[in-house]
Amino acid sequence: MSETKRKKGKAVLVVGGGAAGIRASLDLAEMGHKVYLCDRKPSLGGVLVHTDRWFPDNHCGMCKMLPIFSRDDKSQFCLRSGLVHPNIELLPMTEFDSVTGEAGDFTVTVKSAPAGVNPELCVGCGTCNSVCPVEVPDEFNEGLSQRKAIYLRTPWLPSNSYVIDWAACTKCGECVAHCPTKAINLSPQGSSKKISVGSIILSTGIEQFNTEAASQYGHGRYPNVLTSIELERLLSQSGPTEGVMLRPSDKKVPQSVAFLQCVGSRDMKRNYCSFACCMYALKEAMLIKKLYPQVEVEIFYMDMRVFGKGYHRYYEQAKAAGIKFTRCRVPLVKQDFQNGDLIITTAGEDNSLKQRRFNMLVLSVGQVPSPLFQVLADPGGLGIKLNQHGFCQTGEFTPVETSTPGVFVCGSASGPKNITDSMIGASAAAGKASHYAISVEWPENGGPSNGAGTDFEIDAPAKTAVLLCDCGNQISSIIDMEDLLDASRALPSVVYAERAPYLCMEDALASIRPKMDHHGANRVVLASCAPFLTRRLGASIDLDPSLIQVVNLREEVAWPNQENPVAATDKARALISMAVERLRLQQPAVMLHIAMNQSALVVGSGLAAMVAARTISDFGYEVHIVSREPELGGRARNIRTTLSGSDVPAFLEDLRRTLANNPDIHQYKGVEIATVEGHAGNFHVILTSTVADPSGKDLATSSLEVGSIVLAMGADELRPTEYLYGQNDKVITQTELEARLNTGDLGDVKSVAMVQCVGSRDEDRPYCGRICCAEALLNALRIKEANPHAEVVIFYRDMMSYGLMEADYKRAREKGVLFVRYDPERKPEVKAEGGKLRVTVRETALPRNDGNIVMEPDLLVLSVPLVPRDQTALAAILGLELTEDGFFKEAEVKFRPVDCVRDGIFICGLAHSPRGMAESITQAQAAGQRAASIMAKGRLMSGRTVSEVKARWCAGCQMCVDICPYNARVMDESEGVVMVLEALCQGCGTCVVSCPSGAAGLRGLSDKQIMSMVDAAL
Amino acid sequence: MQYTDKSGTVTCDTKFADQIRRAGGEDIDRCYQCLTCTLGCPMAKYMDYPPSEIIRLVQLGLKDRVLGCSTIWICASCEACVTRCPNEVNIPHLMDILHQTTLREGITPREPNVAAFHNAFLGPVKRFGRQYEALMSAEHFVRSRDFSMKTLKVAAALGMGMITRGKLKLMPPKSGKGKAEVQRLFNATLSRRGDRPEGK
Amino acid sequence: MSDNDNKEFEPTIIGYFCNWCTYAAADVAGSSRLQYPHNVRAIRVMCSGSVDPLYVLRALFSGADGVLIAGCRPGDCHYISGNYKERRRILVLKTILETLGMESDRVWLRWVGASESPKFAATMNEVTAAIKKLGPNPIGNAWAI
Amino acid sequence: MAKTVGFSVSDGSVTAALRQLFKQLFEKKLVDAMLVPLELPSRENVVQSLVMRPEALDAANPLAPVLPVSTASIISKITKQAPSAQKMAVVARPCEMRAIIELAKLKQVSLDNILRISVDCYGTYSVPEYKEFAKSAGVTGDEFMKGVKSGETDRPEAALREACRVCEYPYPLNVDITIGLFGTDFTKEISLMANSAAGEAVLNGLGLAEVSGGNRQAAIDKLVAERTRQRDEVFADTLAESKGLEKLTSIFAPCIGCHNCRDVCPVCYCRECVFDSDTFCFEADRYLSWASRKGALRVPTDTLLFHLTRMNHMGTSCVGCGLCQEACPNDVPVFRFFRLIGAQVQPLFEYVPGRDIEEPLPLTTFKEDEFEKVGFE
Repeated sequence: MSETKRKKGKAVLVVGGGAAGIRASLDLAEMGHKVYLCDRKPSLGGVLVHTDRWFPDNHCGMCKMLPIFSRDDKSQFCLRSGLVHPNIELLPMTEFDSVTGEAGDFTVTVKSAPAGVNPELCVGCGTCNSVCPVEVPDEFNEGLSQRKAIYLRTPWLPSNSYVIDWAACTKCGECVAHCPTKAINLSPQGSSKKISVGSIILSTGIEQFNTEAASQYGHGRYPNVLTSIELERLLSQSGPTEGVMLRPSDKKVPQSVAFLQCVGSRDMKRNYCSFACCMYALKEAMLIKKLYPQVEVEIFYMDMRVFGKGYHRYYEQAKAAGIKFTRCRVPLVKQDFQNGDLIITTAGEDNSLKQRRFNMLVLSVGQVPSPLFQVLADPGGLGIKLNQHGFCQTGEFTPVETSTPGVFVCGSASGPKNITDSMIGASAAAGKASHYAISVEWPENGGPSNGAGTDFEIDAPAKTAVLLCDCGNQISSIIDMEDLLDASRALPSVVYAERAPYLCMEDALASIRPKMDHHGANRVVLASCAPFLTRRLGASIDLDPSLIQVVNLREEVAWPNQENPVAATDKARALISMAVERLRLQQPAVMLHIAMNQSALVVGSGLAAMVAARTISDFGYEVHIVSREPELGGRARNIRTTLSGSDVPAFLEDLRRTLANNPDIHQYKGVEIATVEGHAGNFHVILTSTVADPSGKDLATSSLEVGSIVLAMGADELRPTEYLYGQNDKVITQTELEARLNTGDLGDVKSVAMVQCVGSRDEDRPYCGRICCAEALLNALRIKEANPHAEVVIFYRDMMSYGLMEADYKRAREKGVLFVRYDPERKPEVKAEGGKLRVTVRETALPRNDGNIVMEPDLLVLSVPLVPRDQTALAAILGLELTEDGFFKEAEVKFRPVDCVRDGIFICGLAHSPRGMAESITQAQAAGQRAASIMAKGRLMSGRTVSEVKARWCAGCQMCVDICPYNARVMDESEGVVMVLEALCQGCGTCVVSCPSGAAGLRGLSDKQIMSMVDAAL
Repeated sequence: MQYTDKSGTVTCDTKFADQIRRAGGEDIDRCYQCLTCTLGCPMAKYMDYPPSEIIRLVQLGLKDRVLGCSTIWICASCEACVTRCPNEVNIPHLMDILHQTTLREGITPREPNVAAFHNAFLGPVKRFGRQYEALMSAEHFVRSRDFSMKTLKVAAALGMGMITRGKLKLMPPKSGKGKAEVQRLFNATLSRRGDRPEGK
Repeated sequence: MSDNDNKEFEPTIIGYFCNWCTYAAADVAGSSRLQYPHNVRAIRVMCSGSVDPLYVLRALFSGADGVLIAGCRPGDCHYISGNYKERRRILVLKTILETLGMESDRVWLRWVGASESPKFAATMNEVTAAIKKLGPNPIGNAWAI
Repeated sequence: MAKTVGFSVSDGSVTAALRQLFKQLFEKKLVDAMLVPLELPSRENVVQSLVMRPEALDAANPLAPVLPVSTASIISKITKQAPSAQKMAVVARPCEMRAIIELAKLKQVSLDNILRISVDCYGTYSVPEYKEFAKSAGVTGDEFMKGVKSGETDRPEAALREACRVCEYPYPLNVDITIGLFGTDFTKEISLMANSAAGEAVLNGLGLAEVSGGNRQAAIDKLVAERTRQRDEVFADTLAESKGLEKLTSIFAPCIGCHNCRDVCPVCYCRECVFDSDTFCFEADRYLSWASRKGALRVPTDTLLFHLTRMNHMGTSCVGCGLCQEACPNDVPVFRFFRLIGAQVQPLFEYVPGRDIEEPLPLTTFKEDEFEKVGFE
């Protein structure tokens, strides 16, 4: 549909505030859209806030989702503490109710649960919590600890006020009586409101499998049987045991822990794989091993699904760390009632039965569709179609689109996913949803910035106001406020100091600026509570945020020192004095920007490149597609259909036509990139021809100026060196088999053997090809379809039929494809004898016999991985790094999977890692969205705290250039000094430390400010 | 396809596998060899092939091994396996099919005593519409061909105990109203065996 | 503070806390009402990697009894690798102080993640106790250096 | 790449031989210019000079045992703005060469068109000491070498600068051409060793016969062992005299904050020092507040802080040339501390300053799994 015809609403609604919902909201907000983000729960973050670290690198990194550009108006703190974005309106405890209208013009009714605590009045003092007499299991800790009926959902106070659990609340009224700000109402009304949006994104996530349906494992009956999320809480410092792994029955550290995989998945009722459990079990096992090296950890599994980027390496690390792996599905769990140990029967080498005893057992529970989907599927609701498993139905080529126009889906709502794939889907969905909503206009100064018009004159002497908040008596009952007032008044540059019972209340806030003006103050210290909380307050004072300093008297001083008021007062004095000193040397911020070239470069010729190009051009930007190949299409040209039966040639043709007919899309074939200079917003690219004869018309001889770059180069199928490939014409690869199936010249094939993991998951290529199992399933099914009596045997190591592909694995088995697992230590043997191939493979399912299956197949099909082309040169040109396996490295494996470390460059498809077609399309859409997103504003704004160079001092050593993780520092060769690209600078300050002279500085937190604060502290 | 091990090389009999599938064992193909059945089987330690291996033997068409194994006779049909099988493969049913196939093909059961009991059990049921324990015992005695004094003594002692406690009725059951239905069932089942192997 | 000589020595410790992780943990520690010593005066910096050894030395020379730099766990740095780089710098600084016999134990580097408020409180206890044991920083009163 | 050729010495004068060698480089158009130590007409000092006419090389005295200024500082001055298109040979001692590499990493030196020629170094005297030495000597380089017998040292050693007496890198690391004296009878023949393609090209251009390395390594090992022993003695003395705040304060007490040590340091490359910056400009009240806290305040302030900061900044790159100590007007043993600190911090990163241009400066890089005890999890 063309841009002009499409109806556009005022905003986008995102339903579900887990990782995917946050990502989608941020992406939309960064494109200038107003976003409503609703979640049933009182706080955001979904399952993420229950966990601290994630595979495959065991690191946290939620904060890396936050916008890189114009970051000042957004959260600049741990996302667990909440999400702040001027374009995002959060609707906590709010559910989707009903909808009318159509794409571009929806009216959605959302229903908010009765809010017993008014967030405008709640100051988070916790008095209510301390007086509440009701104790119930705390869901944040998965019921492993208790909480009150009025409580904080997560320990990260700043993001949320207290909430009431109505099911537990006895309405005794204690909290109401004690609430100092009268914020509590025990008989509130739920509310509903209508919001007008152009499009809707469903990021409702999934539910954890209810273990009651798998009672044989004893969860709920046996205290030492935990779910994986419960274990997360036991391993978390914010959990019930403060991160000490104590088993529930006797609060001792278990010496042996077993993981049981596939609980609640891969069965007849849930005929899908839960996607993430193998990896999270590995991660949890690794965490245990790291914390308690002596603890025995064993994982009982059926197939280790280590299909993602870097996953196989992680698996190998786990093995090296001493984690044991046993292949079997444990039928039931018994408890030793004497000591709470768990007894399970497991398989020995020869399928013999072995009784095993473990101190603790962890169930890797699956993901199940949210019951909410049924509401959404209701014809009176959104009417979206669900698939056979109960997830939102999507198409192979439309992976983030539901059956209802204008309604998009991301995260696990369309099938189980991990963080990486949720992030990718979220950006893709945001891109699609964006077309149905208008953009909030970007003001001249680059964004809604507070007090920008009323900044004080630079170099005006500092005149500081110090405002002290009593916080009812939370602060003033500990700290001697009068003493503090006197001390504050005596500080240099302070023009007045006063206290308020509640600084955060509307009237107090409103009076700040007029009073400052009255006293001639041009800077203010707010001594109150956590800076993350006070941010909200700062935003309502009409003042440049650089000139506001927050002192956290409550969380940092009063609360941790309840027994020591004298010391607390001392500390408070020091902190205020430090803040005053910092402000005294603070200048109003100067926001700088770089202009953005609103066109993009897409490198590559395959499906991912084409989709990325179309995605970007859908936003109205010019796109240059550059590839070494003579034509577009890449590997997809050889694909006719997929496991879901999609018509690939038709899709490809449509794509090709769209690209060719769009005058804003320029194709450069047979060329490659010679140099890339510049930075996000302004890349200067020079192309050279790869063809010997430069007379061809298509050859580019000129250079390109682009704002962003998408890397979507393909990969090639490995040419195997094993199993007589190339020596015997009966030995072919899956791609070659597919070609024969497509042309129908397969011949009278009666027997086909397939070998998985040929040239992958080994020492040379320690990664999983990810799509080879799918290819094998597809081709096996196609052979069976053509000839049901054909013998098809797949020799595999672990079937990587992750996610919804499990159903295809089952389908293949049902069609009579025989699956025989082989041990990598005893690979299949292949010989050519008298015109026949002879394949001998040990039959692992009959271990005691130690026998072999011997086949003389008409075809031996090798499942080989895709191997990246040598991108070393291009990576060097782009200033990017490759992984050990030769794929491009992303900025962050989980939370920024399509961004590169160098801003303005994005990756998708096989340049990133092997991926299936729908996955590549999603990722290309995501990369396209991200690339378009940074261009949307026409310029990139800096933050307030950015680094700077005193040119006269700079010796040009470029240590800062080497050390800057954002390429925000570049050498100005003509001047011989380094300069800062303020818009790229994230203000981390590492450059300042790397500079031995005083040439590098951080505007907003200079050496001098810090050293003066130190003096003030003493 | 062939299967080869210490005891020789066998050509896989795909027809046998298909025969078992047609006889009601088509669900075996759903098996992904997770070993749940085997690990939860109370009889597994007495079996020469645990249940999961029986499935694989059938899939591979290793007819002689399947029909000649003791497992199929040792299975107690307790249904622990099918209850827990993620793929809901009905292993007890598979065992039944394999019993019938063995007997029909005239193969000497690996556990003749169990096979004898199997037939001794069904005989009175077919005749009376319900079990007649005394006849069953006698028939089993005859069929099992174990006439040693030791067995006789044990059987006599057990039989007497049961008779005195009224657990073993000596008189045949009265022909009740269910008899006709049971016989119809038997007949119907036997007549449905149209798919029996060629030549049998 | 009271000048009473009999009173237990209360050190003053300068804390350089990373905004993303350690400061978040400090907040949660407070709102969880964890009680910990008051001796650390925190300066919230964007990244532990922005703490110049000079800031540490300046604090010690101006009379701080100890300095604690705390940031994200290795690998968790919001700015990708600031903490790894800081680790090398502080290692160099501590080696220099150690070599010269200048009580390198007054300089602390710790990783405290956003969900590690108990560790935050424990670190406060640990560092305060250790610096108390060391006694007042002699540099603080040395006028001739 | 390792090619060794022999260069014969006539009349027993190695200095004359080197002058001849340098002239040949010009004659065979292997270089266009040469930075080489020339003896001043007064004979009181030998200083780096930029030679473009070969006849000037009659004053060349590369073995004269004196090091007034590090060549690294000079090369930085010459090449930083823009390297020359002409080929320039630089003749300097190993410590200077290592400093050049450090400065190249810091982009303060351009190695483009530079041919690095270094000599095996038996050490140097201080400038005043040299002046005395030169009074009685003929050609100082030869005179000095007379006291050196195949790696044995007698007379010159005691008077050498401390830095030289404790130097474990008397042989060049990673230069284009090494003029090998160790293990040779340099009154008859010296060896020229190429350590790079550029060096080899030059040696090829000279058309000299290849020779074996001789017993150079044994001579080096012996000398290094002796110097390491002396170094450890100096370290022990230094620590005994200075360990602990009180002793340290008294050792640094003579420091007047002149910053000469910084100015002569070849690797202290800042255009302006942070200690001269705004960061160290304070209001009077700040001084008074410090004074009030401590009771009194020595001014100029921060003298020890200055040295500690320099150790932080330059400790990993210190090549141990010792010029800092030479420059101190009040004999603060600055060099001893820098060598001591260098010997502690450089091995942490397995870093040898000046060893290899490809090795990144330790503080610009990191490994994920290292030093886990610092800031343990």
